[in-house]
Formats: sequence, structure tokens, C-alpha cells
Amino acid sequence: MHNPYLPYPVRISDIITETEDRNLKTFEYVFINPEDEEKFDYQPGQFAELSIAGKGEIPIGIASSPVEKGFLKFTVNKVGLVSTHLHNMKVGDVMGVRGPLGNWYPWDKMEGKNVVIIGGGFAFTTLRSSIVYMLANREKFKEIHVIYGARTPGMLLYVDELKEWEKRDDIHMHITVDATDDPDWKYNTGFVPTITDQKAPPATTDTYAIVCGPPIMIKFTQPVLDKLKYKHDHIIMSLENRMKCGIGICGHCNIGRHLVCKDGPVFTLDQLNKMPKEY
Amino acid sequence: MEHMGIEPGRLQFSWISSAESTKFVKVVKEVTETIKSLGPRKHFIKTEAKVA
Amino acid sequence: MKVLKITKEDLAKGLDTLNKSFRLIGPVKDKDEEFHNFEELGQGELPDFNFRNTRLSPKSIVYPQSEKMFEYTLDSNDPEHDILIEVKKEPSPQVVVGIRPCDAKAFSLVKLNFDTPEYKDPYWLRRFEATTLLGLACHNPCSSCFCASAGSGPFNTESLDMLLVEEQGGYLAQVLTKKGEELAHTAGWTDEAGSDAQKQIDTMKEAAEKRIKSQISTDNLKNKLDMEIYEEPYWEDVSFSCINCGTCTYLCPTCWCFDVQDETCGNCGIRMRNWDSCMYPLFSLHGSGHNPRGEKLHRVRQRFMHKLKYYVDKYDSGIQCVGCGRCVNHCPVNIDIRRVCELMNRSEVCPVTTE
Amino acid sequence: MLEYTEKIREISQKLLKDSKVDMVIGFRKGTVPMMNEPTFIRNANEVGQLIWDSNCGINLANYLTGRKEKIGIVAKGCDSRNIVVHLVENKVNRDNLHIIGVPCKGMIDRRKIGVIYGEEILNVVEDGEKIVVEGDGDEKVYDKKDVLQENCAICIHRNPVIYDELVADLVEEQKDVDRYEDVRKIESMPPDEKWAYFEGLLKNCIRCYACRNACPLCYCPTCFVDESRPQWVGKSIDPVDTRTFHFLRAYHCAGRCTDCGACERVCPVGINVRAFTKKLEKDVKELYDWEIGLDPNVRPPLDVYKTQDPEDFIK
Repeated sequence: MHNPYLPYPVRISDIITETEDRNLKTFEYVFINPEDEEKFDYQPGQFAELSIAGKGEIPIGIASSPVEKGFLKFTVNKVGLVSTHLHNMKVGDVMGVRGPLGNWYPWDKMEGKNVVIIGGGFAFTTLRSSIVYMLANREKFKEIHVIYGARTPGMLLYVDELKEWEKRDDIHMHITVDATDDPDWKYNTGFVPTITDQKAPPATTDTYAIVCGPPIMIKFTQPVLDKLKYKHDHIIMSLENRMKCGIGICGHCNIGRHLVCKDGPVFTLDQLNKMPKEY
Repeated sequence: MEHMGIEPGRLQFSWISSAESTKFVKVVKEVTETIKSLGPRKHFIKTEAKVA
Repeated sequence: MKVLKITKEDLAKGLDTLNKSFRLIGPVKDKDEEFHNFEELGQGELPDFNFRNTRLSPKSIVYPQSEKMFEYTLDSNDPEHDILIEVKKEPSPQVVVGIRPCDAKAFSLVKLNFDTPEYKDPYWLRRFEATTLLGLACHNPCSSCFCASAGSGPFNTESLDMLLVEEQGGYLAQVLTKKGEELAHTAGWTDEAGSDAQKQIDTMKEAAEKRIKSQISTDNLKNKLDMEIYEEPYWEDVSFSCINCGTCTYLCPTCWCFDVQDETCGNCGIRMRNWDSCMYPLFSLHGSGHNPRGEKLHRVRQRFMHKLKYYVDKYDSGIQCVGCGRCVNHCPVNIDIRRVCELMNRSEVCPVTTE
Repeated sequence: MLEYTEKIREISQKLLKDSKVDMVIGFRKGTVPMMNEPTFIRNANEVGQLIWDSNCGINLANYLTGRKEKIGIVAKGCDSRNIVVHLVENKVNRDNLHIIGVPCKGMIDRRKIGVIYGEEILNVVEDGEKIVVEGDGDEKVYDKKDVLQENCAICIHRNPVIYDELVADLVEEQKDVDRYEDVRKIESMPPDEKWAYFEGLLKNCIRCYACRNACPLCYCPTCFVDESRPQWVGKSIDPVDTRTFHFLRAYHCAGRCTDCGACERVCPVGINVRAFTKKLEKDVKELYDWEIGLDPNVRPPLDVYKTQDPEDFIK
């Protein structure tokens, strides 16, 4: 019997410190057994459990994109027991990855449609995965907008890539920071909801918004999207809750009858409206 | 601790100021001697969790 | 279906035989306490059938409170260091003798969680498959038993492989599955009962069902919206006395939540899982410190909503409760699921006013 | 007990009507024999739910922690002592409390009655000092003093130590009680026997934490067993971890435990949890001549340093 709790052994192949506060690092992994990579067949929006023997597991969104082969990438915020230990690990260290887990952004529905990505802070990980995926399959989508904000320029993730995307004309980038005194900052200044109000395209039946960020951002972005007349089944969100098994069995992450790990983490706002606010 | 079955002598208290180096040495010596004379611990040993 | 006749002596003899090839588990009276629990029976030891139901549910026979999942070593000289290794141990075949029909039914409710189309929980399933359930019908249900209205019953055969029905001088035994047949064969129980045995059982079943005084109504649960029940004002009253201990969830035969923990001793360690309880604040606490169910009201509501609403909607197999009454009897502060179920199930009838 | 119930209702009704309190915390009739449920009443019309009998063993002080409202609380001797502990430890503000004192004659032990009756119990009626048990077997009558909770049988503070009103005249306190016979018995055992005693005591523990959660002293926002950084104690049912939980919890209650018996009463598997706490209670009594929860204005001995504090155990 296949054991869904058994992680694939991986080796850390690269570690990048993403932010100036050094609390966010991106870990790149290669599978120790090459055949495991094939089994790890994922979609942008899914997550995996990062497993460290002796410490435990944490559910983290997959930041790499299925169009990138040969490695997996995860950006991890240092908060608890496992993530703190992970931040102290080095290139070459062995650990485990279990997944892919959960559902993904509705790529089949969004094909041929406009996509607006609204992200804040370190929740940008699966959004990166999505952008890379869409750019690699550019012909499948109409207009792509990205509104991404962080507190300061030094807190933005994937800065080099952001700059690259900014240069392209097939994607509308709206990068913003809450505030900065950097005279060289040439992008937007202001909170994500404000920038969304200014830059997001108006709603059409052909436009989907993917919103991912801290609770406070989500709280204030939702009225903006309502104002822009986005329908709630066109607003797609990714949730997190305390999880253990990641496969819908241990019971930790439920919101009503739904399990964030298995029925989510991606829900439409329409679905969330009918669920208890237990997230 | 002793009330719940740890052998007498295994648990000791001492108050040593940072200036009392000789007392520190003396106490450490005494404690190790007492513990050694008690032999290996019988109880309250956590090895791999006894689980199914 | 075959019905066997087993005398008390044959039962004892048969169990003795079974004990040689199976791990035999049965109700045993705790030597210091007033209650029975399921324990492994030693050679020659017989189960004590003089009980109504055990204090702890037998769920731990298939789903131990603490269970090893993986092993690992952190010793960098070991080529497999830091890699989790599956614990290679097949559960030994076991027979649970004297399990009550409600507790057996609980396995079928819980199975929906551990055996899903997408993922199979190997630990639970392997143990379950290695288990034969030899049930014992309930002639004298407790006053707090409400199995009959919870989708089970004193003679319910769901999940059972064989059901023993006590009668004068011995037992009638319904052989319900292939596993049951094999068990009877191994035990040497071969005497088929007369043609009226089934009728006899049915009569006793009816009499037992009549003895059940306590009941709940569940007919409206499915029709209501989640949020309608969720937002009811009575949750404050229901949850006030709760002390957020895990007694209800740990005694419950149908509660399945678990936590995963690593424990290292020296260079080696294990990943294990332990029962967890939605009554504990830690259960839903985020790493950030945010807790979606930070108040005890949220947690008490979660438990009842899960059992009586979410589960009902998700699986369409009735409520996640078999009416064993353990939580009713042993909740330290007397929060009674029967009362809560009535509240959740009641239909709002607007009082008719005549002017 | 009827007169107690009536008086509790009368006082509560008045308190709520006059808006002296926002809620009254008391007991309502349980759904199974010998069980009552702690409850709150906000509406003067609902005071009829409140009752008092010998099944009110849960310590209501446990429901005060962190509450900001003005509260009327029904308090027997031990509850009142735990209110004092709360006051000493700044968990509750005296001005927000209206204590309805109940001179207590002891709570009956549900487990004990279950064992001696032997059959399923369907109903229990109190008749003064007699307890009438009806059930599947014959009706049996017990003397209440024979079926008291162990901590009640040796209780020397039955009367509330702090109150705003009383529901009845104070009762006579029990005198010449040997409070520590059981502790001495354990003390006289050789180490291995002690070890075995506690091992046997805890063999059924399922770590549901009912003992901890029923205890008014256990109000830490994060209990040491729930801490993961550092992880003080393992989370499985390994016997060493289970024992660590119990004895460390007892330490945390040293000099604070009023021996209210809530921990023992709520244990679903019948563990005599007080075997841990009572040793420390005895030690504190003998070393510092201290009983907790009698005076909100005196700091407990483990809180303060005195030059005459015993220190024989320090080398």
C-alpha cells in the first residue's frame, strides 16, 4: 500500500535570502531519487509538506513552476519550530518533500481569459509559480496584470524576476511598497488595495482575480474588487490553516465541511462566503 | 521527586555564589560521588517513546 | 446468513484456540477501577462479558492513541541519514471479542475518513484489515444509550464479522462475513442453530431496542444550511461550562483527529502520530499566533458541527456518532450531545399569533 | 438542599434585577444522575435554572479567569478559596465579584457510589444526610458521610472564606481531621514501591487534560505540555511523559492548591490525581504552616522571601 505520509528525500541545492529582514529564504531542492521528480507532478497553486526528520513538517506553497524542471523551490518565512530549523540548514543537507498537495488555481477555467494577480508580502510564492507558468504558456491567456506589494522595497520577493517581468510588454506589472525613502524607487507607492483600485482592469466575465496575501490586505482588497464589480466566483483565493497530514485525514485544517489541505487551499470567494470564517 | 520514587540522593539542591569557587568544586565532587555510588538510574528514563 | 449455536464451554474453548493464532482482545475489568476496557487476553484468559460498555472505546485497537509512522537516524555516517524510513511491521491478525455493535459501527463511520478515493491511510487500513470483529449484542442498553436513533442499534451488525447473541446457556452467533466464517471454522464452532434461530434473534433484538429510552432526532440536520446552525445564539450557553479537555473526543469511538510529532532520542528518532482533540486551542493555532478557533465557543461548536452537520453533508451516511453515550456519561461538566443535537435539529416554528 | 436552591435563586434574581451583576455563575440540573452543569444566567427570569445539591463539585472559580464582566458567583468553601487565589494572583478583580457563599456539607462521589451500588444508577435523591439510589438493582440508601468525595471527607474549610452574602447559616467545620493519612502511607514506602505506586496510578491516563482544565489554578495561556519551543515533554502516551505531565503540574500547584478535588472528580478514567498535589500541600503546610486561599491580603510563602524560611534541603 502506498504510504501518503512518506516524504520524498531531497537535497537542498540552493538557498537565497530574499528579504532585508532575513526572515524569508527561498530553498531550492533536487530529488535524491530522480524518479521521484516524475511522481511529483504539480500545478501552480499547490503546496507540499517540507519534512525535517526530528522536527516535523510544514505546509508551504510551491514557488517553482511546473515549467521549470530539475528542481523545486519554496520560500519559507521563519516563524515556528520547523521553519526556524530550516533557516539554519545548509546547501547539501538532506530533508524531505511530500506532495504535491491540495488543489490549484483553476487553470482550465482561466484559459483564454484575463488574469489579475493580486499579492502581498510573502504570500507571493504560488503567485510566482503561476506567473512563470502563464508566461511559458503565454498564448493561452489574454491580458495578465500583476499587483504585488510589500512593506518596503527590501521586503519584495524575487526582485530580479520582478524587474525582468517589468520589462516585458506581455504582462502588466504593478509593483508597490507601502512606503519608502529610497529616491531610486521607480515603481508605485501605496497599499495593495489602493493600487488595485487604480490599476486593476474592470471586471468582465472574462476576467479572473487571484488574491493572495495577509488577512488585512484581503480584508481591504475585497471591497475594491466589489467596487470594480468583480463577481465572487471570479475572485480566487488561497487559504492557510494549521495542517498536519496535508491529505484530508488528520482533521486539523477544516473550515466547515471543507479541508483546506485537500479541498483547498484554493477557493473562490463565492465558496468562502458560504463557509464559517475559521481561517 | 523522591516522593514519586526517584531514589533518595539523586536530587540535590545547593546555593553557591559566583564567588564561592571552592564551594562549587566541593559540591560538584560530592554530588558526583553520591550519584556514582547510587549506580545507574532505574526510573524516569526516556528512551524511544513507548508507542504502538 | 448462517446462525451457529455456541455453548459457553465451546465459546471458551474456541477462544482458547483462537488465542493461539490471533492476538485476542476482549473486555476486561480494570483491577482497581469500576470499569471495563478492551485488553489483550493472555493464554487461557477469557473476556469478561459482564459489562454494559467499556470506558474507553475500542477504537485504539485499530487506531492506537500513539502510533509510530516512520523511523530516522540523524547520524551523518549512515547513508540514509535524515531520511524517513517506513516502519516495516505488518499488524498481527487480531480478533476483538465482545465488541458492542455501536463501537463496531463506529469503524465504518471512521473508515470514510481513512479510506478515501485519493488517499489511503495505510496504518489504519492495515490494522483494520487484520482485525476480525466478534460482536456481542446488547440486551441491556444503558439509560444514556441512544444508538437506535443514531443510526446504530443494540443488535446492529455493521462492520461486524460475527455477532454473538446471548441466550439461555450459551450464544446464538450470526456469521456475517467471510472473515467471520473463517473465524468460526478456526475456533471450531460448527453447530448450526435450528431454523427458528434467526426469528429468535429478531425477537430479542426487538426487545432490546424497546429498552432504549434515550433518543435524538436528526431529521432536520441535513436540510439546514451550515451557517444557519453555525450562527445560532445557543452556542454560548452550550459551551459555557466546557473546560476544553479532550475527554469527549478521546472516549468517542468516532473521533479520529491526530497530530504528527517527531521525537528524537540520541541520534535516532521516530515520527509518530497521537490522537488530537479539536477542544484544544493548539489544534487550530497558526504559526503567526492567529487562531481561527481561539474561543472555546468556536471549539465546542466545531465538535458538534463536525459530528452532526459537516459529516452528515459530506458523506451522506448519517451523523458521526453511534450513540454509545460515553461523552454523555463522562463529560466532566455534563455537556450532553443529546441536548445539543435537539437544539441543532429543531425547526424554527414561528409562533402563530392570533389577534 | 432545597432551601439553598431557593435562596440562590432569590439572591441571583435580585442581583440581576438591580443590575448589580451582568451574570450569575452557578449550576443547573444535569442530564445524568449525580451530575450538574456549570451555567450562567443573564436574565432574572431564568434564575429558576439554578440549583444546589451535593453534585456541585466542579470548582466555579475556574470560570472567572479572564472575565471582565460584573459577576455573581455561587461559591462553596473551596470555590471561595480559589477566588482568593485568583485575587492574590490578580486574575480577577474583587470589585467585579458578588460572591454568593454556600456553606458546604460536602459533595458526593459519583464514582464511589457507582462502585458500591454495582448496577446502573438511574436516579439519586438526597434526603438530608441520606442518599437514595434508584437503579436497575434494588433501591439503596447510603449515609452521605460514607459516600463523600475524598477531599470533602477531610475538608476543614467547608464555609466560604470570602463572600458578600450567604445562602444559609455557616456550618460547623470538621475538627480533628487527619488530612494526610494517604500521603504518609506513600511516604513510608521504599523508593521502588513509590515508583510502582505512581506507575499503577497513571496506567489508564489518556492525557485528555481534564484534570488540568478543571483546575482553577491552571490558567496559563500556554501550558508547558503544549509548548513546542522548547518541547518540555513528549506528547505521546509514553509513561515517562505522562508522569512528567502529572508531577510537573503538581509542582505548578504547590502552595496554591486548595484540594477542591475538581481534578479527581473530572478524570474520565478514575485516577486519584490528588495523590500528586496533596504531598506538596502537606509539605507547604509543614514547612511554612501555610494554607492557601484564606486571606487575599497575605502573599503566599513561595511568593516571598523570609529570613526564617526553611532551607535544610539546600546544601
